Formats: sequence, C-alpha cells, structure tokens
Amino acid sequence: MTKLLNRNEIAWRVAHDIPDGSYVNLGVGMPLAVVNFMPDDRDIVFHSENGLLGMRNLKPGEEPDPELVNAGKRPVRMLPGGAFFHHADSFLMIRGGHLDFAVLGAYEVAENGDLANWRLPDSKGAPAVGGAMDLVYGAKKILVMCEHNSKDGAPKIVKETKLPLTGRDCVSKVFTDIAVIERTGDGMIVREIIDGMSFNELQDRTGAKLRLANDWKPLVTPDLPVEEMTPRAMRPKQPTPQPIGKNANG
Amino acid sequence: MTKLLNRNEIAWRVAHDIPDGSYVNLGVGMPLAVVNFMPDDRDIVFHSENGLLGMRNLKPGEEPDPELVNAGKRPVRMLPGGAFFHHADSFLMIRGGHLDFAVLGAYEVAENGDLANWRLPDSKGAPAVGGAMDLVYGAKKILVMCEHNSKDGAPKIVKETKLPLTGRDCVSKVFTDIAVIERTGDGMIVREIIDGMSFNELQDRTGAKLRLANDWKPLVTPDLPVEEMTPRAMRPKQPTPQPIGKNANG
Amino acid sequence: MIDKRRQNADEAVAGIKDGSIVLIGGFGMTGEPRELCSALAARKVRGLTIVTNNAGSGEFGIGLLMKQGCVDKIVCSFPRVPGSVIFEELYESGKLELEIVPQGTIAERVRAGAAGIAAFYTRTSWGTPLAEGKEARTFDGKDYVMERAIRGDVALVKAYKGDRWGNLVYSKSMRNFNPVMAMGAELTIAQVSEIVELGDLDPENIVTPGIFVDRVVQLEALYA
Amino acid sequence: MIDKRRQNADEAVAGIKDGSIVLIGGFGMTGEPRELCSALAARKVRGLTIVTNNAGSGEFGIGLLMKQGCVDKIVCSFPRVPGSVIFEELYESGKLELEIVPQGTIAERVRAGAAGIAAFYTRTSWGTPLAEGKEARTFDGKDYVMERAIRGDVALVKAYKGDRWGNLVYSKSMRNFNPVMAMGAELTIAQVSEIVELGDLDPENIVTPGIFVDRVVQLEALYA
Repeated sequence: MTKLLNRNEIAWRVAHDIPDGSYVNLGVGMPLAVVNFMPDDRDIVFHSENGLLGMRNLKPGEEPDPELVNAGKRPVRMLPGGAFFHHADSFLMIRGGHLDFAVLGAYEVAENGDLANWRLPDSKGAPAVGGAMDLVYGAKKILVMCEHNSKDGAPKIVKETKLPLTGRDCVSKVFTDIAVIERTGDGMIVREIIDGMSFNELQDRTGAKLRLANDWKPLVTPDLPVEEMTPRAMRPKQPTPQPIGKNANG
Repeated sequence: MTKLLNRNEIAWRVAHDIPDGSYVNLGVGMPLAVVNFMPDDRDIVFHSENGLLGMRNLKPGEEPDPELVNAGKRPVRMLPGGAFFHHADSFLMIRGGHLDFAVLGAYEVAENGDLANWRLPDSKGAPAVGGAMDLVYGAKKILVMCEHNSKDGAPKIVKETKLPLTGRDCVSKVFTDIAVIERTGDGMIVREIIDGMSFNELQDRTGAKLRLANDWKPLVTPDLPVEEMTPRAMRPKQPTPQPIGKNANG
Repeated sequence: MIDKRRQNADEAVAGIKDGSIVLIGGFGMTGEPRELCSALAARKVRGLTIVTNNAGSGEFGIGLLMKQGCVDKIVCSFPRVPGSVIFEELYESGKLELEIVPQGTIAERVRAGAAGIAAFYTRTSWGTPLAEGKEARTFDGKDYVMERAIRGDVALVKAYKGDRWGNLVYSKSMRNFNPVMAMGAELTIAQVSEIVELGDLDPENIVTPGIFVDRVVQLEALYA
Repeated sequence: MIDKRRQNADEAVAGIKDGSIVLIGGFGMTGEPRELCSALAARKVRGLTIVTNNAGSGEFGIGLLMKQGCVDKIVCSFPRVPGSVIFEELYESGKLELEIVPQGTIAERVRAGAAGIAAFYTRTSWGTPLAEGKEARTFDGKDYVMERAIRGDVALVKAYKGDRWGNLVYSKSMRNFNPVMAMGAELTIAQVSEIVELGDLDPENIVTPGIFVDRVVQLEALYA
C-alpha cells in the first residue's frame, strides 16, 4: 500500500514551499512543526502570536526558558534580528496584512476556500478559538496542513462545509498526507500526489471536485521520523505556596 | 491702575493649582510656560504630545538638543523616570483619559464650557489644529489660560461662542490676567480676583454671567519678569546640500 | 512625590470591589500575574468578570480565583490549556459564563478602551458564529464586524522591572498581553521581580510608561 | 537572505509612482526623513498625497517636495511652523489641497490602516467644523465621530539605527510619528544614521520590527 506522509513529512513539504524572505505565522498544533524543516539557505522570519518575530526551535542541549515560549506555549529561542512586542502590536501585524503566510490546521476546507478549524459541532468541552480567526483574514496567504481524511475516512477537503467556520474564502493551498492542492478561483487544482496513488483514487478520497494540473509532480519528501520533533509545552509546576509579600524597598 | 498679571504670572498661578502626582499636558503657546513654575515639592509629570513623559525645561547652560523637543518644537530635557513613545501611544494617552490635566490657550470660552482656540473665522492663512481637539475630550480636566480680554477689550469668556469650536462642554477652569474662574454645572464661579479689582468691574469685562464664590480670594502671584522664560523653538539651519548617499555597508 | 510601590501582594490588591471587570495579563503561564491573582482570591471578592487569554492552569493564579468562586464570567480566546481543570469543571457545571473572543480582538478591544475608541470595524470573525448578533458593515467592498471597546476596572499584570513612577519593562515573551492590559483599566496593579531606582530604566526602552500604572509590588519570581 | 539595505537615498526611493499616498514621519524638523524626501523630489514624481504632521520647513525635505511640484494634497494637523514658506505660498495660490486632521486622529487613522481596521469611533472633533460631513454616533450616552483608516502606498521614515532585516530604533523625540508611519504603508523606506550588524539591536528594545520595513539606507545625520 502507498505510504502516506507523516506529520513531519507534511511539515517538511510546507516548509519547502515558503520562499526566502517570508514572514510566517505557524498555528498551534501540527503547523508548529514547520519551523524544524526550513531550508538553511533561506531567511524565513517566524512570527508567534504571543509577541515574537524571528523565533527558532531549541537546539539539542538547550534548556527551555519559561519566559520564552511560542503560541503553543512550547519553549523556543530567538534568531539574531528577532524582536519582542506586545499582543496588540502582534495582532496588528496579523490583522493588518503584514504576514506573507500563515500555516493552519483544519477540520474541513471547502472548495470555495472556507475554513473550519476551531470547533466541532458535537464538542462537549468549552470552545476555544485563539488567533485562528485573526489569521485567516490577516495573512496574505493561508496554507493549510492536515491529514487528507479523518480516522473514519471522511474527506477533509469538501464541496461545502457545515462546520462552524473560522473564515470564509481564505484558504490558498492545502498540504495533506497524500497531496498538495491549490485552491484557485477556478477550483481545486492538484499540484502534487504521493507516489503510487492515482488521480482517481485521490479524487475518491476527496469531497470536492479536483483537477489535475498539467505540470503536476509526485509529492516527495525525505523519510522523517514519526515522533514529534518540537519541544513539549511548558507544564505548570506544583502549586506554589501562598505568595509572600516582599518589602518593596528591600 | 490695577496691575494685570503677565503671562509668566498666569503660568505660575496655573502651576500652583496642579496637585502633586498629576500627569499634565501643556498646549502649544502660552501654556508651555507652566513647566517653569512647578513647585519643587511636587512630582508633576509633563506629557508632550510628540512622545514624552517627564519632560522638564533646559537649565541655564544646558545646550539644546534638536532630537529632544516639546510640542512647540522647543528644546527640553527629561527627568529621571521619563519615557519616550510614538505618536499613536502618545495620543492613546491623551484620548483615552489618562492625563489628569491639559492646559490650553483660548480665543473664547463659553459659559457652557465650549472652547474655541484653533481658528478665527477671518484668518487668511491655512488652518492648523495640532492636538487641541484630541486634548479637549481626552484629559480629565481642561484648564484654560488666556488674557481676560483681547487687545480691543472684547471679553474672551462669553455667554456663547460663535467661533469655530475646538470642543464642546470641556473647560473646567479659566486662569486669566485678572481672575481665576471655575466653570461648573451651576455656571461660572469666580474663585480669585486680582487685588484692586471689584467683582463688578470683573463682570463688566466678562461676556458671561459670573458669580462670586463665598470663599473667594485675592489672586496673588510673585512678581515675575515679562520676558518669555521658555527656550525658543528650534529653527531650521541653512538649506543642506543635496543628500549624498553613503555606502550602506561601509 | 509619586510613589506607587506597595509592600506586598495583599496591599497591592486592596480595595478591589465585587463585580469588577478585571483584565489579567499573561499567555498561558508566561507572564501570568499569578501572585496578584492569588492575593485577590484570598480576599474572597465575588462576581468578577475576568478578561484574559487563557483560563488558568492548576490551582493557583487565575485557577485559584475561579476555584475560590470569585469569577462569574470569563472573556478569553483559549480557555483550554494543559492543567485548566478548574475552568473545565466550573464551565461544564454551568457555574461560569464564557465569552469566546478571537485573540486579536481581545487585544484590540482592550486597546480601544485604553485609547478612547468606542468601537471599531475589523474583518476578524466575519461570517463565523462569533460574529452572530454583531453589526456588520462593508467598506470598500470588504465585510467587517463592529467590535466594542472593553474597559477594565482593574488590570493585574506582571513585568520584569519597575520603578516608583510605575514604569515597566518586561522579559522576553512574558510581555504578551501585559502592556495591553496595563493600559486598559482604571486601576492597574503590576507585580515585578525587581523595583529599581527612578532613572535606572532607560527612557528609550520603557514598554509601559508609568502613566498607565497605579501600584507596583516587588514579588519573588515564583515561576522560573 | 533578507537584506533590505540600499546604497544611497536615490536607490532607496526608486520606483515610487506618481499619485502615491506617501506617509512621512517627523514632528517639525525632529525625525523628518529629510534626505529621503529630497531624493524623492529629485525624481520629479507628480501628484503625491502626503500625510504628515507639519508641512515642512525651509526648502528641503518636505518643503522641497512641495517646491518641486510633486505634491497635490497634504493631510496634516499643523501646516504652519517656523519656515513653512513653501507650503504657505502654494496653499494661498490654490495649488495645494489641504486636509486638516487632528493630530491624534492622523496617528490613529494610520494605525487603523496598519491594523486591518476599516474605521473607528472617536470623541475627537465631535461638535466641531472638522466633524462636518462625518458620521456621528452615540455609544453609552457619549457622542463619537467615525474616522476611516488611512493606508499609505509608501512611508518615508527616519530612525537612529537599523539592521539588514529592517529593525529600527529611534533616538529621543525623533521617534514621534516615525514608528506609526512605518507600519502604515505597502512600501516603507527608512533612513538611519547607522546600520548595525544583525543581532546588535536588543530584541527587547526594537521599536519598529523589520516586518514593517522594506528598505533601509544609512545616511549622514545632517540635522544635528
């Protein structure tokens, strides 16, 4: 059977689609892995919604710093040339069109570019939206990365989504474990398919009508480990004792 | 004849009305002199619309710095504890109600608190508003300082002003060369009158109906020189030669 | 003489009334003014509306405020973080009202309140369930949603260093919502790791000028 | 490799089109990007709308832009400063359109354009001649005026130091409108007194992150 890409391999493919000099926000979850695979010969400036430009991942042996985390509350470091700023300025960057790309996860992407990625109708827990709705209309291009099909086989790229929307008419390109699909005013165009999968099979696994680009290519990545390569989120320590006031002058 | 206060003496009186710990903006023109007379035993933080908190005037012998000017483009210095910020943050402070006082000049103040101080209807030159309209609705209290009457004797405190307004219902208190008048929901209340002037004479020189406060006092200041004590505005130097590019790397 | 220093966390949060709107800085645990929240919880205020990004983690800070029954409503973008058990329990049992707001819209609504702006038009959330009931309007062919300002009665923030005039600087990503919340309330209370002499903070590098801050208290940095 | 450095002022302003909306930093002469303005004037562009606080002083910088006939319209709060002779001559002879905007409204309109906000409601100018023709609206019993965002095609700004990513820091009150204008345009060009190595600017203290800046040129600081 055809080998599907794992999450790191999808992240690698997304990373290699981003041109030198871009400013890029990575959504919480799967997209955070993209930072691990940026080609060395490019300057990509990663923006983190909590007020960083120029973040990079920890290198082996670097200690996490609880005061330096990304949007997923995971420890990061800064590149030379990076900057800190507050949340109003950070979302001014996002909402004012200053980012070239945002990479987001998805529950469903519709062929009109609608994106649903924040809430499932049958969720029992509290809703949570974070910065997703800010990003979808803010970044110049929205790249989506997700598995092509959910665990029960349902397609994530659909003709129309009934899920609660994150934004309308906003998705530019979808990177899945089997294909790279561009969403254009002229419909969903398949740019790449993994080796061993036919266009018809891809279409069967997709809810929206696809067209194969004339210059389509095989979707190829290096083999990468399945394990997550991004440091884990910072965890709370044990409850601290009741705070003790300290003499302000002392 | 009764000695009217000069501009420095009015500024002195305004300065002594501002309580310790206040944040104060001084409008361009006459109000800028207030900074010269702040009592030594008070911490007053002066805000300048061009992005300063904690400004003070030059001390004798201090050289002007063209990169450190106030709203009137005059050279200033900073107190320890001062801060620089940009114009959007500066006017957030002004418009968001963070200043305790603004001191402004006036063409006319009406008994309903309307202020006209930016444009005379018969002006030939281009209009100019600066930050006056931001301040009138932004600062918690608007203090006005002006001569009580114009050169031709017309009162500046009037029943109603027909001049182009800076703001409505905004003036708290007026300091003139002959009186201190508080504007309340209950009308214009005279708090202080200069020595040798009767209430009736003051009323005659005023366009709005006045009431004398029960606890009114004489308006007394030290004798101060007539000359302006605030450094002059920075002036342009001779036209510079055409700019020469310099190697960005060298 | 301006001296905004307070001796301890309890003194710093004195006088906060039941029913207040309390803006709280931080992003997850980073920059959370945990000790101020705990001190407020200890005072057993009631009926607070808190505006913050996440809904606390563990049984301290924002979590403790909720656990002690101080909070009626939370306005936030992302209540669920590792350890947000108190929030989940209260929310699922219907004891806590939740208003979900996109993260940038929280920041912008608080900034608007700080800047004397009553309302503004943003693209964010247009066409989504979070725009339901909100006024929509088209400018230059694009659709926008009108959002109202949020103004706090109180802001609790954390910074790295402060001085007696209330000037604040932050450290790395603990900045996040703190400078925004600091601008947004009638009474702003900052906990810092160090209070320095007036003039020791470089005026070029002050992030929150003291005009926004009413009280500063030096507390142990318990997080790191 | 990101390298936003340009060799000289002329190269820095290359490609600016006739009819552009040009945001210009500075407050009077302090922080005015004079050499960039002069270089733009030398290119004899036509039909510019400039958005700035003052209308130039002397026959250089903004004054030279106007003298050379590059400017059709100026949006500003305070056109008259010592030496604004070129402006006055053109204005009085009807050769220059003037839109007077309160100073904070200029800053806020440009910030709104930078932040994806189409319009906002402010108290400023309510009940005055400058609110005529503008939409008014009452929120919570107070009257507000609706102001539209300004978005620039180009911004010309001056800073103290910059790096090849376009990060900028300022010096004292030359900051003024410069960081605001820098955020507000499609193409932002900064003149600095010194270009430093990437990483030399402290990330805590960068005022304008490079994301807002497209070109940086090191020029002699001619003012001081």
